[in-house]
Amino acid sequence: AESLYTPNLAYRTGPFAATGIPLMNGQADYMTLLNERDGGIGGVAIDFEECETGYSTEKGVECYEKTKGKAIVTQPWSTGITLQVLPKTNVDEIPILAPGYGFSPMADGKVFQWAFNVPSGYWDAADMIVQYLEQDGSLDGKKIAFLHLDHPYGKEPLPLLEKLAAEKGFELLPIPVGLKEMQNQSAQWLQIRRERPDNVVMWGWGAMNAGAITEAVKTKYPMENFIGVWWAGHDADLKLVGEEGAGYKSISWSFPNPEAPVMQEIKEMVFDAGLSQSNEEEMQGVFYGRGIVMSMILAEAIRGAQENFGTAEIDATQLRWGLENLNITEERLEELGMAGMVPPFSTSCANHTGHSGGWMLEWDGSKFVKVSDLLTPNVDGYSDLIASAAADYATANAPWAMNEECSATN
Amino acid sequence: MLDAARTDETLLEVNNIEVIYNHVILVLKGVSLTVKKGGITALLGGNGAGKTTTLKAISNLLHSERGEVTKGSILYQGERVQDLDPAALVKRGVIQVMEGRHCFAHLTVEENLLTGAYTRKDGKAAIEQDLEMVYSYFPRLKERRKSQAGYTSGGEQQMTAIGRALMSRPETVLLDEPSMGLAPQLVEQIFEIVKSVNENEGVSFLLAEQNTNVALRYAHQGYILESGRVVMDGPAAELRENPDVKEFYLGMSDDGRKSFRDVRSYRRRKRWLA
Amino acid sequence: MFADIFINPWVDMVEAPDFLMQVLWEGLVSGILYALIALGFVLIFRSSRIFNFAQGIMVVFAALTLVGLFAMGIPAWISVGLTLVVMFVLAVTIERVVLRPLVGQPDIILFMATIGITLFLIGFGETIFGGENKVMITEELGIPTGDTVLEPFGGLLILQHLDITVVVVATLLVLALLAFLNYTQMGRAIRALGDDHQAALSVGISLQTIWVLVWFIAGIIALVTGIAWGARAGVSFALEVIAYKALPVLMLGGLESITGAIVGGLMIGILEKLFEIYWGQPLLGGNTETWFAFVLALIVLLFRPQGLFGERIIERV
Amino acid sequence: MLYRTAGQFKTSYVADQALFPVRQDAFLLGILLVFGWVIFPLTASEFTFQTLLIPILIYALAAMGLNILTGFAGQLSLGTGAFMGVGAYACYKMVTIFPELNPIVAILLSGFFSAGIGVVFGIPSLRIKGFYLAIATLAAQFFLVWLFEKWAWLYNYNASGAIQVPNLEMFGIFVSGPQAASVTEYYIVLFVVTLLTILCINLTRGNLGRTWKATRDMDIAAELIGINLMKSKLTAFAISSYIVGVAGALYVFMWKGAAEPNVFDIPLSFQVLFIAIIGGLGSIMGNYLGAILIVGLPVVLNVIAGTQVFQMSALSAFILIALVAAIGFLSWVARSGWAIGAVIGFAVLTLIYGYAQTQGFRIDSALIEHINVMIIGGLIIFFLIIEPHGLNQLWRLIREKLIIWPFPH
Amino acid sequence: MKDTEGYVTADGRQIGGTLMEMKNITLRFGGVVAIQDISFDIREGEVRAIIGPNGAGKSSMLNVISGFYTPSEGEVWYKGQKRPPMKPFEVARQGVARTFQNIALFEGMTVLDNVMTGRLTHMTAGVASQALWWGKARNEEMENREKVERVIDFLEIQNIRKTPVGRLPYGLKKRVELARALAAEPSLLLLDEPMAGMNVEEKEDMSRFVLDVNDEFGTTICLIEHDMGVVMDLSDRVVVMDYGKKIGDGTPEEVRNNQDVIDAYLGVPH
Ligand SMILES: Nc1ncnc2c1ncn2[C@@H]1O[C@H](COP(=O)(O)OP(=O)(O)OP(=O)(O)O)[C@@H](O)[C@H]1O
Ligand SMILES: Nc1ncnc2c1ncn2[C@@H]1O[C@H](COP(=O)(O)OP(=O)(O)OP(=O)(O)O)[C@@H](O)[C@H]1O
Ligand SMILES: [Mg+2]
Ligand SMILES: [Mg+2]
Repeated sequence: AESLYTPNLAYRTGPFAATGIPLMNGQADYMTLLNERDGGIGGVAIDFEECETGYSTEKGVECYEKTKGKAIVTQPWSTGITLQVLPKTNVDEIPILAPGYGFSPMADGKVFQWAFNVPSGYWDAADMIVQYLEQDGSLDGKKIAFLHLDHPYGKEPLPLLEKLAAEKGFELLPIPVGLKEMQNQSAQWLQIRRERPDNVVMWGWGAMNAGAITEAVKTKYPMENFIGVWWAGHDADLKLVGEEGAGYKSISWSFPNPEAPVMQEIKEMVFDAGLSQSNEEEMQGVFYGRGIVMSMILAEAIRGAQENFGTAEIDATQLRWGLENLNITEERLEELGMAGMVPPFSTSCANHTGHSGGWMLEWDGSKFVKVSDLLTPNVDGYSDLIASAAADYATANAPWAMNEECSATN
Repeated sequence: MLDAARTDETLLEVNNIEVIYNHVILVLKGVSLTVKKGGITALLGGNGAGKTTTLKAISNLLHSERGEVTKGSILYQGERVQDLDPAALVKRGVIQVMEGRHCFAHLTVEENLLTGAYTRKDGKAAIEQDLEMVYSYFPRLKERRKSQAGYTSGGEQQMTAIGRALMSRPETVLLDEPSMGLAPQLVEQIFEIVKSVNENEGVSFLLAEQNTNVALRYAHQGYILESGRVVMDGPAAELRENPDVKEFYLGMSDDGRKSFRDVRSYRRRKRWLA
Repeated sequence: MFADIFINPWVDMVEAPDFLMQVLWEGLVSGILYALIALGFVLIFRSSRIFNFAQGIMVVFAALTLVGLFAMGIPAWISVGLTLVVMFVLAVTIERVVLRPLVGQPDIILFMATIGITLFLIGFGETIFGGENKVMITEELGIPTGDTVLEPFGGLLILQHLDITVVVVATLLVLALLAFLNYTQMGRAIRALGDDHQAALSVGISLQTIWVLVWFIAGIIALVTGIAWGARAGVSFALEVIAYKALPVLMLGGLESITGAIVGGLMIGILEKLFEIYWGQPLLGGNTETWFAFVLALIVLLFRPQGLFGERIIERV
Repeated sequence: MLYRTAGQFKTSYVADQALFPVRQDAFLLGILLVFGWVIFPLTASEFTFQTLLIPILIYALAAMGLNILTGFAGQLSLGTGAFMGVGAYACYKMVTIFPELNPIVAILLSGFFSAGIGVVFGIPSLRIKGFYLAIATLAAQFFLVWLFEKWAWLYNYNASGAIQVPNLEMFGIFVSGPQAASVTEYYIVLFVVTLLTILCINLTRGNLGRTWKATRDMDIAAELIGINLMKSKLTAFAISSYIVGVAGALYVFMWKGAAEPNVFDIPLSFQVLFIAIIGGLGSIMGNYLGAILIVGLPVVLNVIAGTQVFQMSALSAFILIALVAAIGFLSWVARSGWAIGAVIGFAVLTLIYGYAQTQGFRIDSALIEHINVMIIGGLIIFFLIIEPHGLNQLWRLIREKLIIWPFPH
Repeated sequence: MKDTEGYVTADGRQIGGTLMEMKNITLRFGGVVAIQDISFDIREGEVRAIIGPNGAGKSSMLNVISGFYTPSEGEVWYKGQKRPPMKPFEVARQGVARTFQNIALFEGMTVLDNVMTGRLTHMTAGVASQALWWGKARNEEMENREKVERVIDFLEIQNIRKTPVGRLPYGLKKRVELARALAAEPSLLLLDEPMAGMNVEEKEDMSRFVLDVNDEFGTTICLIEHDMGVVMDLSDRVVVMDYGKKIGDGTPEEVRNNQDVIDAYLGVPH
């Protein structure tokens, strides 16, 4: 092949497009940069084709089937699609790259030999949020509301949160938001007003975030007690309320750095050359920056695999090796011109997540700023949970091919 | 009978039209007729002969039944009207009373009548006056003016439909089976009303009727339709005397009217066209 | 269990009357917002028996057009005017391209056609406006923001000025529509048209004119609705799903009734909020708002098959 | 003259009641069966199985179920998706509780659960009619999807809240789950669909079918001539929901492999309704035609959009031929200038796009998707206008024309 | 008051005992009194007519007989028994068939299917048998098809057997409706204006059908008609209604000369 085919099951349409677009733009622009600047990776161009899913699982599967012939990786881009293609990839032997989303037990590389949710998973996020809250004192006896999309994605962290609630003695109050009620959350916020939780943790996506944030402002919920997962930290959602949203937080494993050299290069070689669909404002944002990091992770895996196998035209299995042997260090980030945009992390055959950790970001009224040092998840606290959930999955889907060579330590 | 009211000015002219339903069903196979100004023209023929279709073709109501005029032309006062929409035709004074009492079921009888005046611009008073006129023609309607038309009896609905047409102060009325389902008294009464409207207001009528007997008594001119073709036409008085018409449409044979009970053999319909 | 269902909720209500008032107010406002969408439906249904599924997307489309025009640097009120022009063009186009060729077809076919319109508008709208969430130009339109905080019973009741405005505007809109339908010649024609297309045609009521008019009015209502919803939750295609919320409102109130739309909207808005807060969340795991309205409407229909204010179904042979 | 019926006389009622009184029809059907059972499975690629063949069959089956209710019995339903869900969840529970159960049996049994639920939600139809009835089905739609979400027992308390199809074997071959080969899944789907189609054809041409149609066309009259409306409507709900439920089980077990509750939400119901209506309400074959159009078209559009049209001279020639054929056909059948214009416009745009592609023009996937959505919306309207009674009616019209061809009437 | 003996008609036919008897029927719709305290009987084998001006309540009376309206007051006796409140379909299953004033055919079905629906009450095959098109369902279908073909033949609508009724002209539809009612082999046949919208020739045909049904199958017929010629010629006894009240009842001869009837309905002596 004269190029490496790394399709992206993108969604720039549908009810979740608002949050999808900046991410897709970031991803695409980084790959374009590599193609423009270096002629691809290791001399081969990257064919970063997008297949539109509209966040619909059905279309997602169609895209997967359509692209899997040539693809060396699949990026399903929604927890629903990920769950659906997960068993298929295990048979088709194509790695899934799901940065920051998907099924948390995918961290177990022994069971999920083809799936990667680098650099951090949802359980990591939940753990870090709880850690952050603990910084202000014990959580014992406190009440934490968990406002989430009533959808596999929103329910993902529940097992861990329940476990932490039992351990740390806080009361967990799950509040679901239906897909059709995303824009009309007054009932949920009335409940929050009634229950007076000390904190609200949000697992929202798409239009739900904007709805929740405006509703929080309306009901005068103290913004500083309101924390979202990394998908609930989109600049545009906060701009809706502007100043009034100040204090809102979001955990994130990425941070935009408009001054970073890579950004300058993208600006010059991609944006100014008219090869980008993004715009200046969007490029400052958290999500665009995160998109860039995602593509960087894929690019690094490809590069690693190329070097290891001594061939530029790697295949899916070789890429899996690359994804299992990522080692993104401070130095490497520096070289890539991306210092500070993602915490350093590394993966292994057994650890498909990397558990990079992240920062707590806070909306200051006009943009997100870092308000914490690097938080790292306490993975040991729930590695059992990961292992047992992964094992359950394997049993339910027997016969399930596993990577027996891996030692089970994370 | 009423030949005095007849003028020779042609109001409506239908030239050799062909109508196809649903792209395949050919119903009218070349129908031509003329309606004289100030006259009453009757369109006669058995079931399915194409009377309703002819009237709908004239008033441009075929479209919504997936029918279309594929050949021929229709002229009203010398102008082609085929491509007008029905509303425009009403504005020119042509209104149709449809077969089967199409009333607005949820509107009251009075509101039904008022919709007839929709295209009129001559003010409330005039409309009010015409409403009274309609009520004087059909006192039964006045009694039921406040009931929803959907709940009135068949005959009442028929009166409502005719009254509604008169409310538009038409120049020409296309009446489709006005006598259907009406009590005998009322049939005469409706034809009397047609006659008096025709004589007093100079309104021309084209009426499709099964009740040949009555129709030919009140009409000036008649056309007989069979299977989508005009098979006979002429002044009503002449048609009444035609032996074929007598036998097949008036139910009279040489020895006068027979009892329905005595018709012991089925009549074989005589076909003008094979 | 018994107490949870039959006693505790009432106790909760009495114990925190300010909270109850807030719940009722939120219910009222959502109810009005549902009713606004339902109004557009009703008008079109009345005049053509078309169950216009596209009303929801028309709301999005109107709001996006407004915001989009404003983003091009056109002053807010001129944008509103231009949006109305766009809605008019839309009405004309729909009438010409979709409705006219389908005159006289069964209800379900027309219903389907409006779903076709919905899809088309989604694709068309996203092509033009993109999928990003946009901010409604609330302040630029001079719509009051901010809130009034009352303290009944020593508690707390927050009234958004925006919501108050919506309630007032919606009320005016409804009164105007009622007057239009019941006291004008055009209004009568609209009602007649709903009963019998053919007969309406035969008395000279022009389908074209009335349909364009009705769809245009529905477009205006859509714009008002779009501004109201957009100011609360931003403008994006996700708004389209709120159209589903109008369905039970319509059925409960009666498909042909303006009054029904309002009463149905308020009933559903308030009751579903009360149910969710006092029963749904504590007992059923929450999120009952997704179905409560439908089940409520269903129960009411079992007793009144034409809805509370709908026209009696005339059954005769 | 191709389609001559002359010379084919019926001498007994049995012959007259035969499924295909006209020889040519039986012949055509034979060809279709050969394609379905032999040619497709031998030639299709994985992609074709997964994005065209299997989904088309499943959707056609679901639409057939809906058609029984809406097209034959006249009860509008917007809750098909949820009833499919009931079938899928029932099947999931059965195979996880009784792992020994034969998968095909499980699929066929799961329909009974949705039939039961369908009857419960059908009871209001005795009082509520027309669009108002839609509310009952919508209540089912939203309530059931909510239940799939909340009732963790249904999805075996999976953390994700989704159901995941296990690998199931039959006679030593994997028939469902990720290990199953597409062709196996296809044959199972084809078998079930063929079986249910035959049953449906029989039901709809017999007594029950007439009862339903009478209820649909004029329920008052139906009751006055002795039809028990309650029985008629409830059997329609039951049988329709049964088929829909089986389709739902196939949908998850033979195609998707996993499903979260909102898969069964209202867009699915609408998708199936589209198919039933575009195919033709009150027809059996129409469902297949509708499914081919609604399911197949987006896939084909996507493929075309992704290919460099002009580099593939075969494809561009094909488009030209299709264009000429479509215009000729439309002017023959529909005589609608409007429709012909639309087709020409569409073809011209395709050709321009193809040309632009050779000049290095690529539109991004989102735009393609937007355009796809527009085209599908437009096509729905287009077909409704050309023939409101669906593709099936269009086909009948063509037949009628063929029978009298070459005479115009 | 009941003379079960029956009577002999002018043309010498023997009429049997009472088949149906309406006792003091009153029917109200909100404020409207459609039928006010009417009693009359229908005897086996006779042709009974109901006449009266428009809006008199004739169709409503027919609807009461066929169970579509439940009378506000009064009793319906059928075959010697008081009829409890029942659904229309149960009435139909007791052998009462009817046609409608505004044609109520199943427009989406062919003529044959429409007529076949008339036989639904005689068919009992289960769902499974029908689905498999085997056994009882198939046999039943054939048997009933034969009966239906006989009716179709009788009413001379063979050539339109396979036509969807939506396309038929009015008169033929009326005939199909009659066929559907006849197919049920009813003991009482109710006809609501069967000849409206027909010309003389067609009325003659229809009259023949009605009389032949009465003759050949001995079916009792109750008909509403506005054509006095038809009514007077066909019927054995006539009920006259006006404004919901009964103003006359008797043989055509008696009715024709009844002054109330002349005033309210006939206008001039016919
Ligand atoms: N919508 C339609 N589609 C197909 N065929 C139709 C349609 N309407 C009428 N026809 C056919 O056209 C022919 C003429 O019908 P038309 O209604 O014009 O007859 P008519 O003379 O008015 O009869 P009648 O006295 O019974 O009303 C009939 O054979 C009928 O079957
Ligand atoms: N369902 C109903 N609701 C209200 N009023 C009704 C209803 N059915 C009939 N009526 C009224 O009862 C009266 C009698 O109606 P009916 O239809 O029985 O008259 P009819 O004698 O058959 O007249 P026609 O000869 O015109 O058909 C009418 O005034 C009618 O409006
Ligand atoms: Mg006619
Ligand atoms: Mg009557």
